Amino acid sequence: MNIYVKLAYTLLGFFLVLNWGLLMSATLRKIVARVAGRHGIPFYQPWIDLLKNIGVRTTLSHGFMFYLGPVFRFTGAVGMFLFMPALFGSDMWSNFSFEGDIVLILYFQLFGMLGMAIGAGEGGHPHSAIGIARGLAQHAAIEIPMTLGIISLAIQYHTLSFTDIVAAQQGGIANWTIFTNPIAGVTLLLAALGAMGHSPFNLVKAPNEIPIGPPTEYHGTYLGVLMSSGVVLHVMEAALFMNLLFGGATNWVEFIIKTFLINFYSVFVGVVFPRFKIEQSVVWFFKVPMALGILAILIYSF
Amino acid sequence: MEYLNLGKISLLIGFILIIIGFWGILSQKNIIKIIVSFTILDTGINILIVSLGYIKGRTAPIIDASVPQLADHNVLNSIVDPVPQALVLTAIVIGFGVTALLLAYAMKLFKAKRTLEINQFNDLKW
Amino acid sequence: MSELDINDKVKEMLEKSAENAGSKNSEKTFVHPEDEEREVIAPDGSIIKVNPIYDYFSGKKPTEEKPSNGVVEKFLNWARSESIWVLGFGTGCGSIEIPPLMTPRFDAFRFGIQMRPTPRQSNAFIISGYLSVKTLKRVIRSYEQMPSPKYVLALGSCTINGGMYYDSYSTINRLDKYLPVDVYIAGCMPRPEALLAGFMKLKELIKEGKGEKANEYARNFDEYKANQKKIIKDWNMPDYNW
Amino acid sequence: MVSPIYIVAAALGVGFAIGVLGKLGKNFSGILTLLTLGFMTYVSSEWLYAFYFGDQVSTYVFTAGYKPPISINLLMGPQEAFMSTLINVIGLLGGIYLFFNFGRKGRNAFVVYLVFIMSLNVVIMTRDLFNLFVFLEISSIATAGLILIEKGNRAVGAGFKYIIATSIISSILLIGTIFAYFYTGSLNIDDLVKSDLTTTTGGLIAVFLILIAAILEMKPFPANGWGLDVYEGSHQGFSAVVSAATATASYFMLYKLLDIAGNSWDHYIAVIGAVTFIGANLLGVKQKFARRLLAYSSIGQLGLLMLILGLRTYLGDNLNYVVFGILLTNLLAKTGFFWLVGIVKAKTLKEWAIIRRKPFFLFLMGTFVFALIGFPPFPSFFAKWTFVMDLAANGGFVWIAVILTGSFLEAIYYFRWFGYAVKADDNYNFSFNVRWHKITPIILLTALLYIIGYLTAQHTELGRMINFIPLFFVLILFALDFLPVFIKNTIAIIGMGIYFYFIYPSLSDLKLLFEVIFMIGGILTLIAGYAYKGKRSGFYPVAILMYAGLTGLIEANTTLQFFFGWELMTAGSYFLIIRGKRSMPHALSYMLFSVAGAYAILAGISIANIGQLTTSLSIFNNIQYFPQWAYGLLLFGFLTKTASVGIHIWLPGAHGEAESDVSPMVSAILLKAGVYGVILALIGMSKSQYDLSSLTYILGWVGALTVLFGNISAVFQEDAKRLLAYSSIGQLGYIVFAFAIMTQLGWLTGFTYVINHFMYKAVLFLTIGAVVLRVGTHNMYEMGGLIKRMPLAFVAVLIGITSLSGVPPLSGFTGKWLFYNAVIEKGWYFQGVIVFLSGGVAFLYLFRLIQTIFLGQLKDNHRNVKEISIWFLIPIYTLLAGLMVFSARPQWVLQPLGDMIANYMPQNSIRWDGAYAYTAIGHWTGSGVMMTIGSVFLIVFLILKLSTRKAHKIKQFDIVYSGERPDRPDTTHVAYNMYAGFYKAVWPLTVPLAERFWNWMTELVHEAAGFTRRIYSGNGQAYMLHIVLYIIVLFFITIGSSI
Amino acid sequence: MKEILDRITPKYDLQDVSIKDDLQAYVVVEKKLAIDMVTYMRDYEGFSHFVLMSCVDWIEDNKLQLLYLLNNPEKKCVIGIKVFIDRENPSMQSAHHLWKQIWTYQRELREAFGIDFPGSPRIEENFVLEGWTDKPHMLRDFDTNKYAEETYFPRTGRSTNDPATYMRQKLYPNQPVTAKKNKDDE
Repeated sequence: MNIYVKLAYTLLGFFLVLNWGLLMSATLRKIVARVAGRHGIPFYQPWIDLLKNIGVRTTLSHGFMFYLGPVFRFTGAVGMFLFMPALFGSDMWSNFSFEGDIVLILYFQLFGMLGMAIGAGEGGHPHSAIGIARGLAQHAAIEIPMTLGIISLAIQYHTLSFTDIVAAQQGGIANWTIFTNPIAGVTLLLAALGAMGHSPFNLVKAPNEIPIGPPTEYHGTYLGVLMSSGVVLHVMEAALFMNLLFGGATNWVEFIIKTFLINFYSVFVGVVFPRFKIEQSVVWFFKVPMALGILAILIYSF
Repeated sequence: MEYLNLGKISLLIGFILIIIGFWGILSQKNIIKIIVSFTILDTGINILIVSLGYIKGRTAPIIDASVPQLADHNVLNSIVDPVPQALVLTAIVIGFGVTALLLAYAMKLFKAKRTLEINQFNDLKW
Repeated sequence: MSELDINDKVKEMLEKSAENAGSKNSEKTFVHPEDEEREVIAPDGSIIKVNPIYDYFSGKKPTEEKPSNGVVEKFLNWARSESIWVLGFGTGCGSIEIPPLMTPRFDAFRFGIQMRPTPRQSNAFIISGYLSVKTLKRVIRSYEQMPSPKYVLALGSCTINGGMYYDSYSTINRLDKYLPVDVYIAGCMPRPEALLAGFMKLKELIKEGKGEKANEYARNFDEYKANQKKIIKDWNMPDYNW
Repeated sequence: MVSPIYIVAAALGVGFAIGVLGKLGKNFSGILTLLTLGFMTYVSSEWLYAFYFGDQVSTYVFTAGYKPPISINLLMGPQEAFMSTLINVIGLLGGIYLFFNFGRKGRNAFVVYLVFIMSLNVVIMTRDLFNLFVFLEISSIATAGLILIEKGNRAVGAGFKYIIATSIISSILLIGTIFAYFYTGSLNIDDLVKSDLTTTTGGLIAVFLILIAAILEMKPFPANGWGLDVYEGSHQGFSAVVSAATATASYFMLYKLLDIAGNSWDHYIAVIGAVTFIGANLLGVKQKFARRLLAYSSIGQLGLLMLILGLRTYLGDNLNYVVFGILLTNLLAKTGFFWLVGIVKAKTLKEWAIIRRKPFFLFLMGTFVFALIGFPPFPSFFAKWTFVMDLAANGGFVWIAVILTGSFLEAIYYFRWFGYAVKADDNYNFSFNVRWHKITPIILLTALLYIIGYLTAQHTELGRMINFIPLFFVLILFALDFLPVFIKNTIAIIGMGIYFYFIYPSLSDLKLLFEVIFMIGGILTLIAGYAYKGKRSGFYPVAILMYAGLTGLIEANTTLQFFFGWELMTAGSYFLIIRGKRSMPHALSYMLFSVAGAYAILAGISIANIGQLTTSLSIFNNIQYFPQWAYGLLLFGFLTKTASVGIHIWLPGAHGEAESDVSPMVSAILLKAGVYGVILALIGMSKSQYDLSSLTYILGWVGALTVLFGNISAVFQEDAKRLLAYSSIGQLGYIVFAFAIMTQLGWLTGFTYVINHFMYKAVLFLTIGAVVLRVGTHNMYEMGGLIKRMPLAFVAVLIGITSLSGVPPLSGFTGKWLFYNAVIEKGWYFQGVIVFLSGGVAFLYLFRLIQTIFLGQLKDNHRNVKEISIWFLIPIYTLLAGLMVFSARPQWVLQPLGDMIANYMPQNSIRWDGAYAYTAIGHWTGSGVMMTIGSVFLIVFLILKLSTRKAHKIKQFDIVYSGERPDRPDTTHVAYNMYAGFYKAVWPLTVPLAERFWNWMTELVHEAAGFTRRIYSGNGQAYMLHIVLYIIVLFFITIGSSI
Repeated sequence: MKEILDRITPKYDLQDVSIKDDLQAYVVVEKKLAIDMVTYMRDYEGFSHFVLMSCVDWIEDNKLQLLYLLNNPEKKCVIGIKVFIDRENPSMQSAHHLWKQIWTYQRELREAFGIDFPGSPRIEENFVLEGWTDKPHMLRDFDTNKYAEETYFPRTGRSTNDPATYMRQKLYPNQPVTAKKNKDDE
């Protein structure tokens, strides 16, 4: 396929994902509101918020890295999208997934995180540093079930390529990894809770405690960029687990449904459970998820 | 009394002296007594040397009137082994030298601490 | 040291402390210890003078930030009016009226209103009730840190004329002398419904393009500042907190 | 040819003459004595020359016109010539050194000294047992007399103990002699040897008595309190002579007399020697006083000589080579050391800090220390090498362990002492003066050490292959040490450049890769040296010494060359590390671990050497006997250098406290030497016919745990350089783990990490080091906000940490991607998970590094700091360029590397298609990712920059602070104990078990030493008792059962 | 309680002892003996709990009255030690060494009444108000209304109603105004 056509499709895909992300966040918030008995925000609220943020007149700058923070974050989100095939079996929507495999995605998640951390750090706000320190610690803990699960999958499928893993799950629900390798599936889903960053693992931003952690100093356009990358990241995190566990998606509707459900799952857990402290969160990952992950590997290594 | 000839007696005496010497060195606290013990030890060794060279019925290895100077008689057969005799002379000299040095040291030690107790000279240890 | 010397020393010390005490009593200054100009030794041995207020803060005066032209601004104003992010800073007793706003009964979220924990991300400030001088200092700081355009809702009688605290030595009477107010919500206390009505009024104002009080603040900056400084005696911050 | 009898004659004659011509004055007597000593030296060295370069045969000299047994005869053979030359040289130099000390005591002192040297000569040469006794007594008496040239009570006490002890020993010898005579009728040693005394009981006792006397003369542990006191108590000028000359004579006496007993006593002698060697060195560990320490060391060396003698059957023809090597080194270095002690009047080891007021003395001391421990290029190095090789070849593994343990104990106290000399606080108000007659002999000895070391190397075929050119360069740099830093730096860089240019064509593959890392890395880090002012005394020789060692490793074709390079590198890096301000204890632990590692390597090589026809390095590929042990020891040795978990404790301090441009040298470059060794061993293992997978399995776990441990420890550091040091431990763990995988992918990962770690760790250490130079502190919480002051440094660190963390698109990800593939391909899942988990942990410390130093709040006292020096920026940005190239085009390096690895690891599990890499399970393109991310990044950046072009620039306190304002930068900066929450979760993993273990070991050794040395109560009588008991115990052990 | 008072009355020459009940008593002590007495009560009589310290402005007598309220946790009794000090340049011996919380009380009294406690730690610091320069605001001769009018831009046109009267009028306009007086109005 012509590279320009591909580029055009990729851009289109990204636009879709961005809007879906905004819509999804609104929907999820509305669901949370309904759970609480409220009416909730209008479904178009995220777009308005985005617009308003872009319309903010005062812009402050703490320095060069302060700019780069959101840039890193957004690039990270775009990269997550680019290096993962959006739809299975479609040459148009496979993005740039030919450039790398799961490992690339796993480590690319950190790209935005690191940039954001450094950008927020230049703001000089103590809460940024505290939030990031927590986030990194939690990330290190998430790494355990995540890696265990993915290695288990890699053993199962003998590949680290998304396309191949999704291909192996085609042909019916029974072929999905969550059913063929349930232990690894559960491990990854538990890791997903941490990766999505909803309660009980939301101590990075921890509203009401360290105002909102890293983005405390960000406002206006910066915040807009951060928000958009945030929603894209949410979709793509879900897409990651969708591809790994739930057979991927062959069309956009499936993509939307599956990513929504995976996100809904983490929001659902978040609504039920209160926030962990950092040491609780880290230790939590050392317990059940790690044990399950080890089991998942043991099953496949013998 | 066949066994207790002169050679054996002196051998025994030599050993006894050696043991007394060792005992003295190891048990006496006074440096002078230690030196005396050493000379006893030395003497014992000297006696030992001489007694080992002793052959019954022979005379000292000095060729003088006491040795029968017969034509068919090898002079060497009538004297004891001369080598130990020579050795013991040297050993005595050496022993003398050592004793002298020891006494000189004893003097120095006394000057240093006005005492001759060997326990007092343990500045160097560990 | 002889006894005599000790006596002399003690006497000297006593005199010195007496002097110090005297000077402290005579003119009371409000420079906090951490704001005093200080000297630090740089790693290369040179001495650096640090004046906290000037060195740590930008302290530039605010400038008017003109709205864009025509349709764009109208569109943006609509977005602003539909997305009012309120700074979560309860300044007085009225702040107890804000949480109900977020509960199922009143649910301000449906109007695009939500609380933000940091001034940088807020564009509305509810001065909830009486405002003591001490709080005013924090309010000014937070207000100035909000990016423009920004709006102030004054809640309760106390912000209008001092309310029941009109004769207190420590609470202000009129908020508009210190900050530009967009909407007053009268009452003591106004109920959440009143608050919502205030928000609606604010929305209208924004949509009409009248929500430019931040620029007014910049325009009359000196006047506001003079009023603020008149009552805040230990002014330990720059003139404008960015 | 002058007859050796003239040695005796001249000495006696002159002695008498001085007595007679006493009126002519002390100086005259002294000069006459020196002339005589010179003559004696001439005679013996003439013989020596004739033996080695002519075809002189051993000659008997008969006295009194009769043949033995009637008369006394002397033998002048090659060994005798050698020994007596040694004694005479030392005698002559000692005479010079002590010239005025003797002079103060009057002319008779000269006579005694002359007689002393003469008597030792006779002890060497005589073949008559009784004569031996006589001259032994003469030497004892002379010694006792000469002890008194030192003033004070201590010398007197020591002398008394000495004379009474030696008299007893001589008495025993005399009894033995007379018994021997009784049974054989001869006093001639040759006759005694022939007469086969050991067949009868009486003969056995005679031999026992003779030998026990000879052994006691060697001051065996523990019956040697009197010997210690002499070394310590007498004048150090004379102690030196006793330690060197008397020891030589005693050794030779034992050597001669041992023939009487045939081979039956070898074993006992070896055990006695071993006990003495280890015992004396163990007790030395606890010692605080310089003189007594040297005494222990001297006795330890005597024990080693006994050990060698006892093991002569293992050594065969090499006995003399080994003995000469050890003896010569000990003689020259120990004498020099004693004399140095005599000049530097510092009592305790700590007081030796004063020696660095005169740097040349420090150089001398360093030479002696390194010679005594057996570092190249000194003779003992080669001797020890031969010794160990021969022992292993004949199965003497226990003895190898004994020798290496003893040497290690010796290293402990010598390096502690040296560390004090180099680094301890020098706040003593006494000083020391130098007089020409005292220093000249020491300089001569030092020169001799180097020359003889060189000659020793040339003596063997293997030694001749060693490339000494880099060492000469080091010596030149020593000579040029007075020049300013700029010139020396230029010389060093040019020298290294030229050397690299010439050596480049001869290298390929693995060697080329590592040589590039060593040399190019070396040149780059040296460039940073331009930032320093002044002379930087002593830096360049040692830096080049390290690089000489490193390049020696690369060039090595034989095992000896390899070990030579290894030791040079260790020595050089030790000196580099100890230059740091507070690095004394760390340098010591570095050195001890290095020495232990080197000994392990030595042992490993010796086992590998068994049954080999060749000495080339290829023997690693074909180890025939005990391959598990050989590879295990080799790997252990190499892992000490890579600081794997458990033996890592030296690294954080050593790297953390080193100077700013030394840290990258020792971290980014030096650690790779260990990796190179590991690779060599693993190549060997891959080619071995044995199944060694258990070893690699263990290695894999060690690597994985090292990663985890290093990274978690790094998280909780407050000191930036220590953080990086722990990070290095972790990174080296990655490398070790990757190589342990033993597949093509694994090795490719390993090499990627080697290259990466070299670049980013050099960048990070250089940058942080330069920052530290500017801000004057290591503590991260004392820094902050420096991005405003040093943006270039910030960018360097940013790229460095991004790369290290493995975030795409930088080169760290290359390693991570390969790692995943390699681990899954190999099936080492759990190790892999530990490694990947640690990768996540790495983020914590990396973020901390950049956040607390460059971001956050700028501290008051750093408001005016400047950007880091341009001389640091040049190498940093050069390396960054390399890093970027490697990131953007990994295939340029990885493809040839893969082909190279295919030589060792035949599986071809990675396929390249242009910039695309494919393995069985994954795919990835470095350049593609780089380009994609780069363009997205750029676009987003431009958009954001455009939309925020009117941004107000605000200052550090313009932050929202919950309505308040920050008070001080220090209290607003989140830095100290940054990961407190994480610590609560993972603290069990941070318990310093290794430190505790090694501390416990240290305690144990010290307690053992402290307990044991109480037998030396200082009471002369107790020492006599020791001797007597020793004799009794030995009697029952040796011949008690056969009587 | 009585025993204790019997013991200390002669000791400290107590002028005015008022016993409220078995467990409560107030005494007036001379200024120079006050801290001594507090110390004594703490160390020998078991009044180890410092309850509070406060001040009353007796403007008519031109005195300030300090009160140290101590509690004996074992006997469960309370003693209030009153001290009268001059109103002009009031100053009192500091008792910060007895209980640490006295630091804070003394800071408060200094800010509110202008009483100086020489030697008390951090006495100079602000307690509640920030940068107060006027007369200490708790003195009775400080006119807070006047101060507020001068300082806080009072809004003109403000009228004040008595709530009770106003509401009565509003709710029951037919009833006479003078029907019943509220107790508060007296």
